[in-house]
Amino acid sequence: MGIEQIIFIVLSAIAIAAALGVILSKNPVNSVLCMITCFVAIAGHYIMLNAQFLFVVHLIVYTGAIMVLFLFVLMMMNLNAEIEPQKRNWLKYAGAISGGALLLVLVAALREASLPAIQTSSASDIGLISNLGKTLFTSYVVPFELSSVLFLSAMVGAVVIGKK
Amino acid sequence: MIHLVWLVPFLPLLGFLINGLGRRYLSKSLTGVIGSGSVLAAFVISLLIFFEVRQPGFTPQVVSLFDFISVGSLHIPFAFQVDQLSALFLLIITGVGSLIHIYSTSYMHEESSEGFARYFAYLNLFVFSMLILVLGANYVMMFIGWEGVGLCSYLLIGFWFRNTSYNKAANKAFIMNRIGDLGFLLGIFLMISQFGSVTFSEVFTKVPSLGEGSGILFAIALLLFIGAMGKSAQIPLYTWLPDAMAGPTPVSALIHAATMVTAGIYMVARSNVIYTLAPCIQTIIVVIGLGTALLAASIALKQNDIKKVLAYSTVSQLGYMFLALGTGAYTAAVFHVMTHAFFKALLFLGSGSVIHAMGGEQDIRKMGGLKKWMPVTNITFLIGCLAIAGIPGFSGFFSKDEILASAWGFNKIVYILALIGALMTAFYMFRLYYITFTGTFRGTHEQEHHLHESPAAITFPLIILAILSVIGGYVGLPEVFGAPHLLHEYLSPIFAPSAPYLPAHELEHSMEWILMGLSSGLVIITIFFARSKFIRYQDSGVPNTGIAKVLENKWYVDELYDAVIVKPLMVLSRFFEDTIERSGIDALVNGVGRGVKWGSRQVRLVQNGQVGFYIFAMVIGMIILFVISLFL
Amino acid sequence: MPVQYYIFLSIALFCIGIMGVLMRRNAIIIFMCIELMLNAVNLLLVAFSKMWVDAGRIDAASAQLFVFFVMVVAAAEVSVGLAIIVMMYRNTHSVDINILSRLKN
Amino acid sequence: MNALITTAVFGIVLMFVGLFVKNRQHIKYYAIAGTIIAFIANWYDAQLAGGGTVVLHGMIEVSRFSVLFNAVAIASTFLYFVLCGSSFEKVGNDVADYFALIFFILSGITLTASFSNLLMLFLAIEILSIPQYILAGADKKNLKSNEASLKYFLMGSFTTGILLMGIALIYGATGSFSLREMSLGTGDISPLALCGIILTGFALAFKVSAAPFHFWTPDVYDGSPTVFTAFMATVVKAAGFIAFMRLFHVSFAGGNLSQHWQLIIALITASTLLIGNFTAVFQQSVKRMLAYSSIAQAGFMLFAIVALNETAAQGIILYAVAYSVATIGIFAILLKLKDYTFDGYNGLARREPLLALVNTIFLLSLAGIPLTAGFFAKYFVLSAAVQQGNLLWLVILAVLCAAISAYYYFRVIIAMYFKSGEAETTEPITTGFKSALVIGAAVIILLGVFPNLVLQFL
Amino acid sequence: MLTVLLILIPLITGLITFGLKGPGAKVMSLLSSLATLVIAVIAWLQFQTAPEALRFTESWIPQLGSQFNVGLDGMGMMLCLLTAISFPLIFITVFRREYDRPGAFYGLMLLSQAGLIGVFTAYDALLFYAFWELALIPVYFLCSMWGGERAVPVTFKFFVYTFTGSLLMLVGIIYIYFQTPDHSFSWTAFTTLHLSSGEQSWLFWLFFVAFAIKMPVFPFHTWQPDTYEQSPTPVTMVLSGIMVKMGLFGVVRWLLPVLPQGAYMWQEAAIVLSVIGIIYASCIAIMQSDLKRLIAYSSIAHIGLMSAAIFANNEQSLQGVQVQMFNHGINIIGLWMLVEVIQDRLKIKDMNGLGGIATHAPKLAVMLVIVSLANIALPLTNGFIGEFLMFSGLFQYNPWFAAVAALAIILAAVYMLNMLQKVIFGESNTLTASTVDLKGGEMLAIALIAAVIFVLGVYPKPLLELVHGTTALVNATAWVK
Repeated sequence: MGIEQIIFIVLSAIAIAAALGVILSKNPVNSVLCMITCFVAIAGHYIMLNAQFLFVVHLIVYTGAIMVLFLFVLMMMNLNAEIEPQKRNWLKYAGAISGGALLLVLVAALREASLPAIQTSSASDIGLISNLGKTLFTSYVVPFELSSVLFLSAMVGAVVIGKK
Repeated sequence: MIHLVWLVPFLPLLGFLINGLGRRYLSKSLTGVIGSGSVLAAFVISLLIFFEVRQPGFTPQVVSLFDFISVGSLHIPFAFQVDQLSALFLLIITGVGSLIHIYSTSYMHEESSEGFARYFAYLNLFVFSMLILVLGANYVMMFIGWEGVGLCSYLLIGFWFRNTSYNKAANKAFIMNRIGDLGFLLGIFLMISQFGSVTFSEVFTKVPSLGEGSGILFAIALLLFIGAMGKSAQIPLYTWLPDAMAGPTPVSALIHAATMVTAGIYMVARSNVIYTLAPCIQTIIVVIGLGTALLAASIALKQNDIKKVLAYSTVSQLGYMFLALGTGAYTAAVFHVMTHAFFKALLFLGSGSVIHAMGGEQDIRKMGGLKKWMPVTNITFLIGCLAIAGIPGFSGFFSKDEILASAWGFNKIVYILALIGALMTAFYMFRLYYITFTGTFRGTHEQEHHLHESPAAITFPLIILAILSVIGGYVGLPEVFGAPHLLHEYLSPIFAPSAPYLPAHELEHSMEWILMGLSSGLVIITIFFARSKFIRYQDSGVPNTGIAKVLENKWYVDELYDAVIVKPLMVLSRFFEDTIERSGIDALVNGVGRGVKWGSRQVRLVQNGQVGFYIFAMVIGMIILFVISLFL
Repeated sequence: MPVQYYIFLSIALFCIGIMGVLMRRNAIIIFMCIELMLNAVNLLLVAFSKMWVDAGRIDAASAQLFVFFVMVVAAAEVSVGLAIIVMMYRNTHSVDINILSRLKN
Repeated sequence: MNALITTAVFGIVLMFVGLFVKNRQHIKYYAIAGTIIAFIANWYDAQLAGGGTVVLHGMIEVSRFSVLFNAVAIASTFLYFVLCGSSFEKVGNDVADYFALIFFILSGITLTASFSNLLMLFLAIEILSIPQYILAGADKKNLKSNEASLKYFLMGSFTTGILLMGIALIYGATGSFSLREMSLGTGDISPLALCGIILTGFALAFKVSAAPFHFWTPDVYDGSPTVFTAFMATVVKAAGFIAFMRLFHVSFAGGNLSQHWQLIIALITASTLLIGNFTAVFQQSVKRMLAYSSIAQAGFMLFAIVALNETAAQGIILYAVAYSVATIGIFAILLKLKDYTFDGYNGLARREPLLALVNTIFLLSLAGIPLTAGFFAKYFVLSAAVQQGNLLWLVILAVLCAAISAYYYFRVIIAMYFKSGEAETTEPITTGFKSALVIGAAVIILLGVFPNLVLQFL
Repeated sequence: MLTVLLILIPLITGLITFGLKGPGAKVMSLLSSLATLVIAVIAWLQFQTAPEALRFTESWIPQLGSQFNVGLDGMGMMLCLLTAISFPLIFITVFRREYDRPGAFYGLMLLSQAGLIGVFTAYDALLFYAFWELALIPVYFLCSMWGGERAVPVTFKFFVYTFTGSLLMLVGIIYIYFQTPDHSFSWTAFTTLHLSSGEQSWLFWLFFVAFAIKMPVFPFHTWQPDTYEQSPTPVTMVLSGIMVKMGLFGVVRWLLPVLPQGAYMWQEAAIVLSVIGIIYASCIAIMQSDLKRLIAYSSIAHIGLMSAAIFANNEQSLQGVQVQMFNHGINIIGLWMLVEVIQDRLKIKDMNGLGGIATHAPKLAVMLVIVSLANIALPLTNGFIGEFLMFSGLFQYNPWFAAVAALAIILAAVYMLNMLQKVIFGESNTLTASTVDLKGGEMLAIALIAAVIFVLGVYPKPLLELVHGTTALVNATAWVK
């Protein structure tokens, strides 16, 4: 078992444990914190997969911005206490079971897929900002421009919805 | 002259149209002239045709007017066939018809002018239909007339349409006729599928090829005979005829005695080849004819309505005619049709005269001694009774004797039964005569005051018919008399095709004399018995019991039919409507609609408003679809 | 290292996200779980990207750019989503999704 | 391409119009002008594209089909603005923003017909979804509107996750996002690709509100401000189908690929038809009935995806026109009524005979009666499925459902014509409104007699 | 071109009539229907010499290979004539009646006429289907809007019922369309197509159900009595006089030539259903006391016979059916006219409340008798020829079926005579004593019908010759494929 695999296992374990923490913790703030942990673990995977730029963006956007936003909203609403009314238990179990069933189904389906392996030893520079930037502004310029429309509408929307 | 044969039915049709359409504008006398005149003119033409047909060497001629139905290989022309049989019937129909028309001008005089015109229109329409029936050159033409006469009978029975019971009688007549017609129609279809034609000449030439005793032939013969049973009031379809007496009396005379009811005989005589080749059916005809003759005669014994007696007598006589047909004595049957037309029309008209005089009273128990006031009616009625009873010298004697002779040839038991029927005939006719015309008057004073002999328009036809009733028989003198049997010779071309297949029943002359003497003697004895019983008849007022009650109630046949056919039909219909239609099919159809609505009410509950549940359902759906697509 | 590891990891995270959505009633937590789902996808994409790069595909950068766009969209979605949740909170003083169930049947 | 740019630009323009134009009634004229200009711009695309296609960096591919669909979408939006534009201000104060959002949606719609990369599909769907979440919640004080918005948002983003997972798996199997370049093979399909196809199928089925992913539809359509429901239920829905169809037609239909997913889509179609039609029967509110009817109609449109052939493409375009125009018209009339229940229509034929007549034509079209565009729309999609050969059971199910659908559409007609009542309108009906409706009805009838008028452009 | 005119005149005038107010509408519709009649007669004359000239083909939907292809064969010509004759008669009968919103009423009537003629002339399956529905929609509105108090649900049932049937037929049409080599809807392509017997077998039911509902054949008939009862009488005339012929027409024009083997396979089943229907409906008719329901059930019985005869599919039965289509149309319209008059005068349709009309309204009574007799197929009325040939044809197919079916002629006599007795005979009551006899227009219309009854009853040759071509054609294709 190489070092990569050990790192993979550790990171994965952290990610899954944190993810479970998100859905199981009663206190929403704990959930957020678990979420952040999970994201950090995922960011670790990004490094391992030579996606350096994404690692940075991920940390900044998700952990830095989005999760903070969530936390902020939670704080603003004063929801830090365990005030969430419990779902009826059977629905909770049903949710867990059906999610698990979906997991099983997908795993069963994808178990047999024959795919090229990942060479963890070989490092590529594809994930560097210069490479990505070049592609982004050449062949991906159309979606890039279009995402501005998306942002505009999200902005307008947030304003329309948000203002009193 | 023969090519003008279309005029014969056309003239009454014209009369019908004029009287029918102009019934509001024509005066009664004009109506009467048009009505009677058209039939009289037709009679004259018929007479001319008859003389032409009588010429030796005459061959049947078909006058085709136009194509009625023409489909593929099936051609049904609108054509008239003139031959000995149709010419004879033409004479009977137009002759008796004219007399009855003339009679009616007086008899119906109390009707409003519109009703009067309507009456004559119907009557003319009837004559038209009847002429089509006998003139038609194929079975479809015959069927047209067949249904046409049924319609006219319906219209005339219900002539006084305000009376609901008359209407019911009319309905009954029509529906019973239709039952027969159904058989006739099926017979025609069978003919079409078998021979590809319904034209007499073609059918009759193709029939022998099927061979004697062929099943198809049996079927055709039987089906046609069912038609005849309906129209000619044979068991089991006879009950309409007595009820049909609801119509005006001349109508009873014309339609329900002289002409329409003999259509069945005409048809069987016309199709003689078919019947001769289907001996099994002939036996059935004999049984039914004889049964009808006896049953009706027995009922007539106890009837008190003057017209009902005559009606049952008609049914009974028709039974005799079928008996003759069944034994293969076609000529005898036609002969009896002719003589019966004379004396039965006479009797009916006579009874009409009586009813007229009695102011509408029909119950013979309320009459009596009428000969004092109505000499002409009395005499003519008596002649009619003698004729129908079969007193030697009168027409009925000759025709009935011929029938009895052929019955003897066929089967001795049949003969005996037929003879018993003849005796019953004599008995009830003279019972009727004596109760009505002799003794003392039993009606009200008012009626007595009103009694009078009928006017000339009524008595004239009576006299003519009385004469015919006497002499009408001499066209068919029995062989033993040595004189030629004119009618037999005249009609022989018609029955020639079946002659080879008929078993010969040559009677010994001595045997014939014996039979004739036996029947005459017995009849005369019976008449005297009736005379002793009824000449001084007084209504006892005691209700009949036992067999007499059964007879008075006509063997309860109407009640039987009601219980066996009408009631079950109603129950069935009710079952169809209530159970199958409403709670079955319609409920099912509506149930589908209700089911959709019910389903809708249930399905919409899934949409419970909780987004958590929605997502859950989506996930479940995904899992199911995944499993289906990946692992199935 | 077989790419299956990453596939299973991603699917596991993805399904945990789904479970969260199904199990929780707090709109914000549910939304977070959805973000978790998106991140699982992102991870998978990056893994595939690496896989195809190693297999010699030239345009393999596209997957990483795709992830980038997913993040962009997620950010936009978050802004709108939180606005909606805040709006709901203003009106109902709750973020329980089951509070709002007037529209049904 | 031009349509995309103009609509996006007009979205921005209208944001500013809101700042400078004080009379809010006038804003709609700018919007209407925007649609006209977009239509013309789109027309130039058609000239440009000619018979072939224009490809932009492998991301966008403008073909005759996409231009035609853009034209249909823009024209429907035009009709929508004309008929419903004045009702915007009843929702809230940010009228210009609403128009802007609709233009943004429109730019997303133009993408659905021309994307040639999964990324563009993803973006397109997001561009047309996010503004919808907002429009659904535009009536901020109204709890129903809140609810609609929240439901739509939660379920929509959940589905985005599903869609992305599908895309990721497809990428894993093929190494490309490009519709043309990805090769899913013709023989054995990789399980990755299969799962990907199914998951994207689920996500798109959600967007077109096919069962069992339809749950959002009635609630969102019901809860949203009616004027926006009119848009969401029509043009946007049609765009979802176009995207669905385009993705499956271009990428997933080669060789015998379709046999892997056809059964699933067929099952989805069947359940959509049943649920949509059955549930619509019992509704009391016309608005909610229309929501279910939109599910039912989606069931019919799904036939195009099950069949995926030339006829299906014609059918989906025709369906887009017939369905959009008719539903917009019905919603426009509904907007004028005080009472949204069936009883609210009682006696409309006496008060407003023209409105009733036009409404009847629209309803007949939705029910698929011949000589209305709806008939040919249904006809084409059904015949596409019959052509496929093995789906006859589904077609028969569909026609039986069509018979059920007659029930709830005719309920409206019955209320309008045969019931007595005072169908109260909230505002006087202007001549302009009436004439726009008549034009809509004329389009329906005209296409019902000569469907060729649209199909010839394909 | 004449054929197109036949469709266009009622269509356009119908649309115009919508806009007319007051008496203009009825005058317009009368004129329009007369114009249609004139065109129909001209077309008929042309049909004698050059039937091909009545064919009109124009491209309609090239994508589908569907053409606007209309033309007339013998049967189509006959039914067009029936339609063209019926509508003026109907308009004349109700000329004195004042309908609420006359523009809409008469406009819808004319539209339905256009649809009917379209159905009878279409030689393109898609066009046929379109007209099929076009004829239905106006009738739906007519019945619901001007019908009796239960009209709305009843008519709706009728609508959904027929709509379901026709949709099934549409599936069948589409299926066959894709089997044609060059993807065409034309009648020629359909009839020359060779479908396997398995396909024909199930396709048969798709078509048959549609036609059976329209006719209606037992057990698809339950919409009919209610609809007839609730509809305004002019609409009932259209429904029973002409629209039910659409189903029969459909079988002869489309079902038998296109799916001969299918028809052959299910021939017996179809006939058995029809025969059951004959007896069943006749029995129920006996129990009816409502005039309109009685006629409705009698119509079901008659139609059952026609349906049985069609499926017996031999020369006689087909000839008979076609002739009977015309004659039944005329007769039943006559019957409805008289019922309409009675109902108009006395506001009652329960027979038990009637009676004695003959005393006060002799013309009415005479006409009712005539039409009733024609309805029970008395010889020398037009009803006879058709029934005779149909029974005969059915008899060739199977004597037992014919025998059972023929019981209907007895049952028909039972209920029709019973009706006559209850309605016009007997003593009049206070209500019927006030009956006003037939007047001007009514008398004219009914007299015309009576004239047709007798003329065609005595001389049916023109009619037989007119439809002969169709029969020969159907027979030629029958059982071949």
